[in-house]
Amino acid sequence: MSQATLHAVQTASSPAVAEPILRVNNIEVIYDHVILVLKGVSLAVPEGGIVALLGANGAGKTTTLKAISNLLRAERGEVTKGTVDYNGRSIQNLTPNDLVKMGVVQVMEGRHCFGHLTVEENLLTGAYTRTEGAAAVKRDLEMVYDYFPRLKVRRSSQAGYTSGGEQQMVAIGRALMTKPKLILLDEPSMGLAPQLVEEIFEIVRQLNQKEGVSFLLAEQNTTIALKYATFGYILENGRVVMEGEAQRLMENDDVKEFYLGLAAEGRKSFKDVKHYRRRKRWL
Amino acid sequence: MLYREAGQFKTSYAADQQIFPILQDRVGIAVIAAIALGVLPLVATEYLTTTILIPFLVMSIAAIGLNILTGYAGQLSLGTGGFMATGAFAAYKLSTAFPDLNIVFVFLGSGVITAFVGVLFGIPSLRIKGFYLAVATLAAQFFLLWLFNKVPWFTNYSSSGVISAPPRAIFGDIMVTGSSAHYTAKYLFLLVFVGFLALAAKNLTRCHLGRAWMAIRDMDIAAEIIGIKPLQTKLSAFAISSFYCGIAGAAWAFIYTGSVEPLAFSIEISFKVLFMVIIGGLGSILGSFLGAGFMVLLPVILTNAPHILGLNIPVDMISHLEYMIFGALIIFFLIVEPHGLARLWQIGKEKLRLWPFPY
Amino acid sequence: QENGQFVPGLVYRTGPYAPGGIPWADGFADYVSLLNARDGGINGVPLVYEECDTAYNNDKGVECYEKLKGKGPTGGASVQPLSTGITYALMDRVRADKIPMITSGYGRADASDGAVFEWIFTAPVTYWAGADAIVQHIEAQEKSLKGKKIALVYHDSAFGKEPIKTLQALAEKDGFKLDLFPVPHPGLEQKATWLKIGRQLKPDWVIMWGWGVMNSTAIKEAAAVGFPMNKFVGVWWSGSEVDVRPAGMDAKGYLAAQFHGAGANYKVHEDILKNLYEKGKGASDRDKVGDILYNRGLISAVLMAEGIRTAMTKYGNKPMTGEQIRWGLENLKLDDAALDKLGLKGLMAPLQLSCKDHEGGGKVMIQQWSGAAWTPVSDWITPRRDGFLTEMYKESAAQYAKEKNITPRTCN
Amino acid sequence: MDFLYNFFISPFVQIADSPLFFVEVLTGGLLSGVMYSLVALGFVLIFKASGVFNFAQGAMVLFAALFFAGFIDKGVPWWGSLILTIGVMVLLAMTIERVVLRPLVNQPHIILFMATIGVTYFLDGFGQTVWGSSVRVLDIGLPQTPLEIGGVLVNKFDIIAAVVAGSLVAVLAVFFQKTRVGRALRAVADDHQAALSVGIPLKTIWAIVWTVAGLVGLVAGVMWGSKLGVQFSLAMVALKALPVLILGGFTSVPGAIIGGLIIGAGEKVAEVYWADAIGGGIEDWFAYMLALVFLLFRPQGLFGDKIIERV
Amino acid sequence: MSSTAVSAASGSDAFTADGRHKIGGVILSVQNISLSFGGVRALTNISFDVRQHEILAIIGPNGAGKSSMLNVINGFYHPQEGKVIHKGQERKRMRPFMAARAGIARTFQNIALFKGMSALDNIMTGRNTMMKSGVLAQAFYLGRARKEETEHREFCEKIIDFLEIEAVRKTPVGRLPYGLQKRVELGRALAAQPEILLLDEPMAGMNLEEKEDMCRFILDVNKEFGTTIVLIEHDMGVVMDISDRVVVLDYGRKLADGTPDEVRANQDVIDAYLGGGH
Ligand SMILES: Nc1ncnc2c1ncn2[C@@H]1O[C@H](COP(=O)(O)OP(=O)(O)OP(=O)(O)O)[C@@H](O)[C@H]1O
Ligand SMILES: Nc1ncnc2c1ncn2[C@@H]1O[C@H](COP(=O)(O)OP(=O)(O)OP(=O)(O)O)[C@@H](O)[C@H]1O
Ligand SMILES: CC(C)C[C@H](N)C(=O)O
Ligand SMILES: [Mg+2]
Ligand SMILES: [Mg+2]
Repeated sequence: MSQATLHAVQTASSPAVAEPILRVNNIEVIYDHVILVLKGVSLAVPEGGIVALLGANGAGKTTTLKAISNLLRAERGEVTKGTVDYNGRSIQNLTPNDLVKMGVVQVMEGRHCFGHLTVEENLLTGAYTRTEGAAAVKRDLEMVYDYFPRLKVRRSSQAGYTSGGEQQMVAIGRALMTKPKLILLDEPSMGLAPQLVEEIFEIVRQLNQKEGVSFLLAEQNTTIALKYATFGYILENGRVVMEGEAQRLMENDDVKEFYLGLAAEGRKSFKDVKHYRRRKRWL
Repeated sequence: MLYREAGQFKTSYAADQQIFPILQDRVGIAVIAAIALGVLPLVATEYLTTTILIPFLVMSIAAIGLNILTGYAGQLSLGTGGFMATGAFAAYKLSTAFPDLNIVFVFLGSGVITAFVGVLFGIPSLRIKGFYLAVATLAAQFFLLWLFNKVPWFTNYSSSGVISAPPRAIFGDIMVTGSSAHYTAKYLFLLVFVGFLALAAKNLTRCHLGRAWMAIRDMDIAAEIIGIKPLQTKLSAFAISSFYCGIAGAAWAFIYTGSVEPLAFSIEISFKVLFMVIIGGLGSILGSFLGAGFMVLLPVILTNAPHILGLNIPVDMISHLEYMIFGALIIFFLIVEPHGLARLWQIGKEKLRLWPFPY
Repeated sequence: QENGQFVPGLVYRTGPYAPGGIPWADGFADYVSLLNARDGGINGVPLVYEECDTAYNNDKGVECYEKLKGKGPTGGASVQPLSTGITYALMDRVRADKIPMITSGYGRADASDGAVFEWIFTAPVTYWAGADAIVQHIEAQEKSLKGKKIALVYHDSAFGKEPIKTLQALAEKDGFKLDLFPVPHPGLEQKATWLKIGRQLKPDWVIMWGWGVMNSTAIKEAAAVGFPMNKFVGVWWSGSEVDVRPAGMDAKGYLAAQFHGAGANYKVHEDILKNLYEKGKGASDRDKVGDILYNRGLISAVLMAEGIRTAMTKYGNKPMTGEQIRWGLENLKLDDAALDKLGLKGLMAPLQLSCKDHEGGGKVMIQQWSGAAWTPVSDWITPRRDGFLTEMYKESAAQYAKEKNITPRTCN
Repeated sequence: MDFLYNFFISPFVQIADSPLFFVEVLTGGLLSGVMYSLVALGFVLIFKASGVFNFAQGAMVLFAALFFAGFIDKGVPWWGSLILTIGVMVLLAMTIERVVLRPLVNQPHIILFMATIGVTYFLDGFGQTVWGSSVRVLDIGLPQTPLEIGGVLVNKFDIIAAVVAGSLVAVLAVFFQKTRVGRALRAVADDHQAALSVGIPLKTIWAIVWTVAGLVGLVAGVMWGSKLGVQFSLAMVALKALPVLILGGFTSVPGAIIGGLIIGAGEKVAEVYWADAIGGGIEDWFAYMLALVFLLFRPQGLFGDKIIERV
Repeated sequence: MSSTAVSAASGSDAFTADGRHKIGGVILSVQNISLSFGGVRALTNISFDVRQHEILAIIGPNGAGKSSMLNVINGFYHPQEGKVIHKGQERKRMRPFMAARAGIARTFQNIALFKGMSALDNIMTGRNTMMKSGVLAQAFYLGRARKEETEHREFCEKIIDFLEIEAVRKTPVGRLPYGLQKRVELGRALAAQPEILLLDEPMAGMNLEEKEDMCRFILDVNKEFGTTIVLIEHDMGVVMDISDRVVVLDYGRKLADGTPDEVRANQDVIDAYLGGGH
């Protein structure tokens, strides 16, 4: 690992200063007993923070999120080393159900809607763990419909028959229905129309500011992710290769070139990218 | 260091497309073939041959057949017993109607006849999928058994409905079916058959037909959209699968038990073969053998275990325990590796490859 | 016990037919234990008995046979597979292995022809003989069978199909009309069959060739359509306590053909209770001793034991081989005196086997379920073998011999 | 041609000749179809609630009946036996969840199906180890006597069975469609992992479903057991329930009962009127063929959820 | 991928200055398509043309009916009204595999790879329609079968090189990360050497660098083989940069149809889709 680049962005103001709501310590994840995917990932999400997790395809973002929300077991993966703490408490042995009750919810990559349930029923399953009564749930349902008017139109269609973007809205809305404190968002912008992408991130910001919800956000759309995030980690090949405040990351030359598409000369047209670029790796 | 593909570079795609591109695998296969052909016939007792080796080979054929349909083409079938019965009765009719027909052709012919029947019952698969199809294939299972039971023509008007294998020989005078056939002759005859069938299955599954099956299995709509004709592909899977099952049925009746009534191919056989395929590994020819071996050996071991351990348990208790252990083992193996013994074997190889470093 | 006579037991104490298999196996096992406990075996040669569970399943039966046939100093020198299906499956094998197979009251009827079926013994009766006896009984009740309607409800397998040929022949001869009602294995559902019989066809008599859960279901359904029980006759495998008890009082009056008596009031039972049950060594529950199927297992064991005993008169007191036991069986003679000595007097009819006749002239009686016990309602009926059944045996056996390239031996 | 006459003409002549008998066959068929529904219902429940095709339902019927009859034979009064058996079934459900389902979460359906066959073997063996393989007579006082209504013979027992099945269906249908847990159950059937991710506790859910399925199995076991005696063959009624299941649709509670009615009536009518043409003993496959024909028109069964096919 | 074979054969007037095939006549035309599911009108009276060798983008809000449109072209959905004319011939009641056999290949929004097969096998499957050897030849791997397998393998290896997925060719695709799966899917479509390539959000879930790669692939395919491309994409940067023409759908209706610049300037499009940021 080239220490130089690492240090270039590592600043004193690591998020550890504010008491983190989530801390991942040096975890290692193995799938199927043989495929080593995460090779010691550490990160922290401060209470009320929005943290972006960036990295190329296959870097291990999804795996990291699943390790936190304990959905790995369902994929025959396991955390073999390291710890995950939420609010200072180890959560590795809790079920996803316990986690949701504690306010940790994951929006899974690739939508995963309940195809045979209607859009509204999908949203209501999100309220399964809630106990504060029908009225509160109803209110939140209306809130989700406010965020995503399209869902209201399609509320009684079976989710399996809705379009890709509509399903993505369902998945996000369903997670919001759990009334979370920490949302693990896996590629929320995938497949969404541009103006909706903006809206989603506006929702993130609103929830974050008004309700104090924290976010850990795996995203390919680096530009927008860093715009809304306070802190960012860059993952390559199962390792964190760079971390820093969002602002600083955006200013880093490598990040600019590889993730934001801003070379020294400014933004290039997709048409003009002549050669296949050999990826510059930090490893 | 034992099992490495590193250093075995392929200089042409043809070389990379061999069945067993890795040297160690080729050696392994050769050793197994040598043992099966050269050593086992000499050392295996009659009990071992007739209750383990022969049923193992017979069931391997059936398992390959079902694996083609279910493991490769993704069409869940519980009609295996019915197709095996078709093979058995077709072989009986063929060999009694044409007494001079070589037994090899009797077997192949029964396979072909079963293939036609299989296609007939495969037609609904175009519309019916998954468990619905599985239950629908039970229609084939029950209907075929009923038919052979009901129509006396199939049994040459035997009053009991039982058929028994007429004595037949290969190479002039080596008896391979009937009561006078020596068990070793039966075993070797069957072994050669199995060898060819397994090779053919392996080849089919790695050529374009096999890819079409797997495409249909993994995502039939996408497969159709990229140009694979669903009906044709599914029916070809039904045909070839039934071909294998038919031969397995013929071998069962002619070589294993020597006589059968339709009831012998009851739904339990269908389930048994399905077990083999799943425990062995869906979509794996090797798995078919592993599964068949597992399923043939396990009950024999379980029934003999108390005796070997010197325990004196009444037979009914043994049987009940056998059921329990059998059920528990199935669950256990599924949990350890849902993709079957073949996958377990593969992971083992992968670990071996990484050895001595764990990851 | 190195030098005992090995006795294989192909039984089923599990699977769908276990309720019938268990009492039979218990009776068989108890008689073997009795011989060992009371007499020290047969002529001082102890019996070594080992069971193997076939679950009434043909291929398991073959496996059990293969497993047991090589045990003991002389191998599994005689087998009783307790299933017509397994009988068929073993027919070739016992011929090759030279092991006599005793199929008491089941199996292939034409195997009574000892010239062709050298290794199979059908004593004391075959299904064909049973069918004939039942028709004789019906004829006795009805005076004439002309124009009568008789229905056969049968287990749709090799077993159930066995009597059809005889009944058809009799129908032609005696002028009654025969209707066939197959019931698929295992026979849980017979409503349509019985609606048709009880409400539409309304036959004068119903004969049943059933086994397992099919029997009790049939009796229940028959009662549900109001078919009179006293016109309903089962073969011996449809006439045990386990068949009638689930139907409760509905079964009262139901008839069954038997080739032996019921109850534990015979000397042999006394011995069994004394030598085994009082010492806690019985295989069954004490109150099940004497059940129909228990007695049948017992009789089956008797046939084997007496075959061995007879063989020893020629070959000496040591474990007998299959060929020796065959000789023994072919020279077996159980007359009243012999039965009395065995404590079986009245339990079964006398019989005598020969090289030619492997059935031995067993007799059949009809018994009726009183709601609590089986009571005889007929005398011993002698099946019409001469001129009728033996002809059929011969014809059918000849065809088998042709198929299998067997040259029948000459019996003198 | 004899066959053509027997197939196309004679049955209808017979029906016209004696319509009362036809009605009798029909009602008999409908009522015995209800008995299949009782078993099919257990299947539907588990499939609908977890996407698992539970082959062990038949074994659970036998298992429950064995314990119930066994306790009664041991001298426990019937209500005591009932409570004990319910306890056993709850225990069983929890064990299955822990030992079988939890480690296999998110696996393909066929694997779970296979695992339930493993469960079948285990239960068959276990039940018989404890209680033996002999027939047990189960008499809980249900009337068995025939009853004539307007010249049509029906069985009181069958009517009771129909009432029981009907009420079960009503209760379960409401449960699935209208309650929070019911919705969660259906979600689980669609996607285990997603259900986990929104905090649906699979553990509890599965324990509940399997318990309910066990209780439905108990009801079926008691009904079938008092009809046939409690014995191994009870496990085989599962095979009679399968065509009912596909006809009605795997995911439909009311489908189970309507499927049962159609299959019951269909196979009885066929057996009575068409056996002459094609030979008797057709009940075994007729139900499957009938279901197959229906499926060709509705691949998801009459009332099943439409199979979602999208790209 | 080697470009020599194609470009050498063609006359110079068929090409534009930068070496692309000149956009030709209408190759595929959809006319007055209406499609509804129960109450949902997915498409209402949609018409547009696809011209030979062009890159046509379809954009629109979520649920606008873009994917449905591709499904109609493919023959997977059957519209209640309207017709699809492919190379001057009307296609009615078409089964999906016919489209593929007529030279229309496609990728899917929700990756539709064959999960149990390796990347290589997936791509080989794309060539299945061209393989003709019989069952027996395959079973014994004789003559034609062996020859075919090797030839097609060679072609697929070229695609693998082109897409830079050599390292994972034998990996079961289920285990690949999302981005690579998308690439394999493109490879599978390319393997069929289609005349028209339908791409449904090929770049969703990719980061910038990967998007650039993907754009490159698409442009290269178009340039070297003259493959006509119909593309659905939400990334406006990509759409505006690489497409020749854009069709905008909005809840089943066609909102606009024109060059990227025209569309970008269209107020309706801005309101319905692009939002303020663009
Ligand atoms: N179930 C699995 N079994 C085996 N390997 C897996 C499994 N899931 C993921 N992997 C492997 O783990 C690595 C990391 O995958 P992961 O999905 O976490 O990446 P990602 O950063 O989310 O990528 P993307 O941006 O494409 O979503 C990949 O190389 C992938 O092949
Ligand atoms: N098979 C179907 N059954 C019912 N409704 C459908 C079906 N297919 C599509 N729809 C509906 O038609 C509308 C258009 O769907 P489509 O998938 O074409 O949208 P899209 O433009 O691709 O959206 P996205 O950008 O979100 O993928 C949606 O509202 C969807 O719910
Ligand atoms: C116990 C049995 C021998 C009876 C049985 N049904 C048979 O196969 O003949
Ligand atoms: Mg990811
Ligand atoms: Mg779409």
